[in-house]
Amino acid sequence: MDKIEISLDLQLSKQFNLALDCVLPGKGITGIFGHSGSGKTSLLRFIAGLQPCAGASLTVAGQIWQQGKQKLAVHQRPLGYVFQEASLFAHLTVQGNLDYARKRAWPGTGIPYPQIVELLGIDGLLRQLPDALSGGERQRVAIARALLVNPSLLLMDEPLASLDEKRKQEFLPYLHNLHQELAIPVLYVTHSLAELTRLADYVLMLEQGKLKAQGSIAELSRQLGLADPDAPFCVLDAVVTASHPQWHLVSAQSQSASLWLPDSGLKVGEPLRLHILARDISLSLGNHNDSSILNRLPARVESVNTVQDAVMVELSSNAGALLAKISLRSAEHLHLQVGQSLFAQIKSMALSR
Amino acid sequence: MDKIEISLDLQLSKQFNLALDCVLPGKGITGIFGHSGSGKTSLLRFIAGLQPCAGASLTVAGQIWQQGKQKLAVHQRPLGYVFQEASLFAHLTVQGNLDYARKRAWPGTGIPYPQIVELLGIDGLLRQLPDALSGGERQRVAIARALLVNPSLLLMDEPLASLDEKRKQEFLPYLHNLHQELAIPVLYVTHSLAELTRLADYVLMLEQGKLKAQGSIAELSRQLGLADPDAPFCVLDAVVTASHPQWHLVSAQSQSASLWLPDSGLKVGEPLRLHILARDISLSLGNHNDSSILNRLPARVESVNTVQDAVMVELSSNAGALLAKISLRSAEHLHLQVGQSLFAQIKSMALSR
Amino acid sequence: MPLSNDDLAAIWLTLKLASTVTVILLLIGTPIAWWLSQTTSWFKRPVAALVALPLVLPPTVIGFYLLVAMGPQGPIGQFTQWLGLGLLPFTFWGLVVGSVFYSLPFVVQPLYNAMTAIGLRPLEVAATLRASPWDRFITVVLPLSRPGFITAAVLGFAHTVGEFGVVLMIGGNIPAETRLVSVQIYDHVEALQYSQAHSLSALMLVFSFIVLLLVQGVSRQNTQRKGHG
Amino acid sequence: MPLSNDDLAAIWLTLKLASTVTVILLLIGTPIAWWLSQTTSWFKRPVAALVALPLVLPPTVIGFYLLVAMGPQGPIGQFTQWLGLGLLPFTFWGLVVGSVFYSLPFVVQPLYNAMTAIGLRPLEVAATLRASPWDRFITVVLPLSRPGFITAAVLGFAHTVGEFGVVLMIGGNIPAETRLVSVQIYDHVEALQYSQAHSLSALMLVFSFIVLLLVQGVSRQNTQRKGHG
Amino acid sequence: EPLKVAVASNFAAPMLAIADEFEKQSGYPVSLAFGASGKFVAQITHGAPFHLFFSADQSKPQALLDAGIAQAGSQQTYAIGKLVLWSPGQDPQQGNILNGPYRKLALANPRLAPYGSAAVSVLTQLNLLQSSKARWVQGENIAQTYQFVQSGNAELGFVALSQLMHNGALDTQHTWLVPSHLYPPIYQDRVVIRNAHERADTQAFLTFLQSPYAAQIIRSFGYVLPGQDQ
Ligand SMILES: Nc1ncnc2c1ncn2[C@@H]1O[C@H](COP(=O)(O)OP(=O)(O)OP(=O)(O)O)[C@@H](O)[C@H]1O
Ligand SMILES: Nc1ncnc2c1ncn2[C@@H]1O[C@H](COP(=O)(O)OP(=O)(O)OP(=O)(O)O)[C@@H](O)[C@H]1O
Ligand code: MOO
Ligand SMILES: [Mg+2]
Ligand SMILES: [Mg+2]
Repeated sequence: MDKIEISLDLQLSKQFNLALDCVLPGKGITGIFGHSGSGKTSLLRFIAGLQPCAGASLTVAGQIWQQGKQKLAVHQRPLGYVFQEASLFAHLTVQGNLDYARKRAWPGTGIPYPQIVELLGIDGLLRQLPDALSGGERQRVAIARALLVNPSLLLMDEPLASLDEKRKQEFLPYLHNLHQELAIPVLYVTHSLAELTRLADYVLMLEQGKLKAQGSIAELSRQLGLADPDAPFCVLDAVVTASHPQWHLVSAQSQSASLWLPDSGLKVGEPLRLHILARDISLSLGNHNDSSILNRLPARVESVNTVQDAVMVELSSNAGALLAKISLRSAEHLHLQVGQSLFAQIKSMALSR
Repeated sequence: MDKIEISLDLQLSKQFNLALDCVLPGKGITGIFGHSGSGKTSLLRFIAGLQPCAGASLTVAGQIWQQGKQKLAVHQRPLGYVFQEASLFAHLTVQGNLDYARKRAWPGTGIPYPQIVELLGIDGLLRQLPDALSGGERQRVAIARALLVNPSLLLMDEPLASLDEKRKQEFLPYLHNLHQELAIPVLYVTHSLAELTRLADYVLMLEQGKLKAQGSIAELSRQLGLADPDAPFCVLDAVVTASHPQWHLVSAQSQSASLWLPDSGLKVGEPLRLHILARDISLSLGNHNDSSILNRLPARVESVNTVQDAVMVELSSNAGALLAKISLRSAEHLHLQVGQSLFAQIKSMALSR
Repeated sequence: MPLSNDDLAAIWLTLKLASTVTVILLLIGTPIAWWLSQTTSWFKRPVAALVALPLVLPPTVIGFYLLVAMGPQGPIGQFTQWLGLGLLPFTFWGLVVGSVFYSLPFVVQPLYNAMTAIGLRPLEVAATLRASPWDRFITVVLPLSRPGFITAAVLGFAHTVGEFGVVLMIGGNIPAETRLVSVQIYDHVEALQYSQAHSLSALMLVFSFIVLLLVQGVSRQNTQRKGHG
Repeated sequence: MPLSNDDLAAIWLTLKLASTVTVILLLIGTPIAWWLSQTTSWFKRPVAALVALPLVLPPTVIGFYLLVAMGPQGPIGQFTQWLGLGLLPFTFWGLVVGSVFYSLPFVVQPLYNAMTAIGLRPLEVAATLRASPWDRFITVVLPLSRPGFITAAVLGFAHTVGEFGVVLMIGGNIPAETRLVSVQIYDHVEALQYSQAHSLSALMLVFSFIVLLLVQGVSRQNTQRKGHG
Repeated sequence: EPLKVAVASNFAAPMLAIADEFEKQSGYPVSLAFGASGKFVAQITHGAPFHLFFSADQSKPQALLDAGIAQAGSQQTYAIGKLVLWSPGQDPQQGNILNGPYRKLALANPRLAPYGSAAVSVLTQLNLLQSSKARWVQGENIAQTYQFVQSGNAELGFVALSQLMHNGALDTQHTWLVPSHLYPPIYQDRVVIRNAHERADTQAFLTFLQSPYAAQIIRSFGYVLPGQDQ
């Protein structure tokens, strides 16, 4: 019941056809990923009811939003939408824009207004008109407004594109908590693999309007990794087992291995998703105790592939499958071969979420 | 002569005052960096002549653009501007938008049209109207249009915000070459430290409308590093000394040390800027030859600072000053202290530009 | 030259008529303009042309046909009689109907343009913020097409004040009931009482100039904004 | 009822006048509207009010004053005589001047609104693409305010076709020179020749309806677009 | 409700004076509307609430009678109009000016106004119809014709004598009173609109019109009264 079922076939232009038939989880953050022009915005617009599509069907959490001739009007769909482009009401101040959403908020316990305003740092801007805001300011107000309508489904189209790093760092964990605490599912369009792997529980990959892949982030991590030639990575699902406040570290268990990682306020028992860039894993034949690299996992080489200018090494370890990217020279130097035993070294700092 | 001299004091609103007095280099890429609302867009608008400011003065490459009552009109300033928001002419097709710039291009050898169109991947869109483009597509057309006017100064306001990773990776080196080959200075507004350090030769940091810092990227690297709590880094200036095509690696000389790094089409003799994240440097007491870490530099601990949840270690090496971020536990384990000698380990893969 | 009682009555009547007509025009013109700006039906073009049609007929001719239509044998006349309202020509409400018909294009056009200029985005945003169509219309369309409403009101009001041919025909020049300033000036001219015509014209010009100046002031805010939205 | 030669001459003259006036209105109205949309001078409001002023005077009264002003003793008359153009009343060009004066607000208003709606951004972009002010005006302002131009042309043309009071006053009803269709219909009505009035009115209505329908078609493209720019 | 009287433009001035005096003497309020006779016929046909109609000719009251809208037997000539050629600024030389080099000749539209058709008769009698035709400018009614001349846009024009009379005397010297044999007499008739004859003020007004005072006013504007010498 708790799912988003989508089936549509939309001919947007002569060249572009968006055709999807898929079921997305009705909770957590689903990342929608794909190149520019692959149909991400069009998909969100369809879900919101802004993009008509005859013959399509859409069911959200058991509620039929579109089927046959039946179609729920946009304003009857309990959603919040952060548009890709600026979309503030030009005739209202920032305060007016926020109030517009508050007055029409869906019933239920929402996120408190002051918290949202503070989080997005817009308290100083409340009296300004949108025209007098900077690009990032406008975007933040738009996010706040979408949250204030207290939606049951949040659609976000590259919401952080024009936010600075600091705000991003503040907002991402918040968004992460949002769906955990309030159980609001989020469909999140992004170009950034970092954002994607950090946030998304589930991923939908589009390519030229077609579904390229879909699945949990762990399932897709290899495929996703390869989608980013510059930053292949692997994902480990782990659970916090112990906290070491004196070192600002925690221990986390991934399968049967224990890993050190920075303590970013993690609680014991909390589940974690570790996103490890292949280039952050180094390989060593010996287990060297005298370095600053805390995580040294015994591992076995499963495959060695030369990609372009480097070597991708797939490893199995008792923490799970790992992916390391090393230079051709190192591969030669270490005489890497399938079945070889060695140590995979990962700096704890590389595991910061 | 070859400089951009800016002096302005602009009261934009009751709360916001942009006051600058600075000289920027007239070549290379100058990154303009600062939080949302710090005045980056306003500065670009002033330079373009779009934001009037009485009493300000501006000289670009010896040519007075504004001084006293004298003011060069916008269309007489040989610049190209990529706006922060979509800014295509709605009444013209993509082709029409590009032709608008081509017809009015400044004299001189520009970048060939087919090259620009191909680079930005917009050949399939030429007949479309802007309204039928996706967000990223619009942005790419806007960049192409700004390049086609053959400017002597390029102003770019977060041009890559809505571009996907792949395009970004293609475009960034291109932009890098642009100013080297055509000697067009670029003022580049960005929120992304990665973009900044990768691209910029010079950096202007704004904070609430005031100059926070300015200088070459090397000079500012520490300050910039600290501006990004999540990703402190250091910068080494190096020169390619040898190419090792069999390994897809090159050797580069930084001060008296030689480093291995991936060969991304680098030529011998080419100058390089290496941007090394502090968390990518691990420390080891011994010089371990059996690992995949190619770069192991003898180094001396210059300072050890505990920051928040980790330890920042400043090192001197014969490659230059280095910055490593390690866990408190590792610091304790290695008994780190000022003056200590050890090895700084850097994966070659971490040095990819 | 002081104004006669007749002149004063005519001025008062003109203001009353123009205000009534402007209000009715906005009430009728708004839904028409909105429908025109939103519909994609093939109906749209004929309706738009129909609304603009009163423009091309000479006012006296329009007045003549209105007179026929609203007369005892005309369809409107039969209808109003059936309603028990009697006949409209030569009454204040007859003037109202005629003026509304005649000035409708001047109100619908600017409203239509302003509404079209809003674009879809603000409406889409409002819909995602749970605003019903009616709510969107009130809270988004109306405020964003304010310049259009001001233009529409000015054109509608001014055109009714200056209107003459229709009014002359269906009004019948009855003092204090259908004799407007425009007709009064015309009468002065016809009776060769030029000085009276001059002073009444001058008064109307000055008054209108001041009204227009004030309205310009109200609509001024919409300038001096930055280019983006 | 077939049309008489007089009717045909009147139709031809009307089309000629309306076309001429529309062209001149657009030529005069465009710079005025542009100036009004760009200026921040305190001058703006009085000028805007002045442009709208012809709206509030009854056309016959405007015609009366134009007759006096363009006569041998009037300022315009003295000027045209000094220029060696002779006197304007009772000539085709006199009608043109009167109609232009009378219809100017209907052209300036939609142009002004359309130009204001463009916003600053497209002009800023064009300036950074090395377009001079004149170039920007031609290549950005004109195409982007196309809906305004269409409305302006329709209102200007239709209003001239339907205009009557002014023409009656300064035209002198000279066949094939100043006797327009509107005057001709009026004459039929006055002379109680209703059937001729009917057929000529019907013809005008049908013709105008078709013209308006076609114009709507031209301006249709501007709808059905997505919300963003 | 006042007595509503529709009056052809040429008779505006005398009617104003008559009604003024009538109101004073009788206490009945009178409301006057001036305009072209043809327009009044259209209006009255469609229910305009006039009680009396003073036309500029005989055919229009007749049309109302024929339509059964006017009270049978109420049609009566109230004045006979006089045509003048007026040429401000020069001597009309007993009409000889019509042979000279003028630019524009103003006359009322002969289809609409009896003064216009009278002017056409004059020109026909003088054999000037064809030669003058190209220089005609036609007013919608006689008031407009007057304005054409008065504003100087037409050097000469045929207007109603009543328009040039003030306090019983001609305002201007440059006139030629067209001899009555050159045009058929301009009989101006009035009718009572049906039902209005029952009103006391209607009867009182019609009676007042017969009074010497009213006759005096009408004559002072240059009209001839029926039964009088032309
Ligand atoms: N027209 C204006 N009137 C008043 N205040 C303005 C105006 N334009 C910008 N501001 C204010 O000036 C400040 C700087 O704006 P600016 O657009 O230059 O920021 P920015 O550095 O480009 O930010 P961002 O990264 O979010 O685009 C902001 O606080 C903004 O609210
Ligand atoms: N209204 C439209 N008419 C025709 N084609 C359209 C329309 N809207 C979008 N398209 C085309 O559909 C394709 C998908 O557009 P969409 O906006 O969904 O892409 P996107 O994945 O959101 O891209 P981006 O990351 O650049 O925003 C694009 O090629 C675009 O040109
Ligand atoms: O107004 Mo007249 O007296 O019918 O020409
Ligand atoms: Mg998109
Ligand atoms: Mg900005």
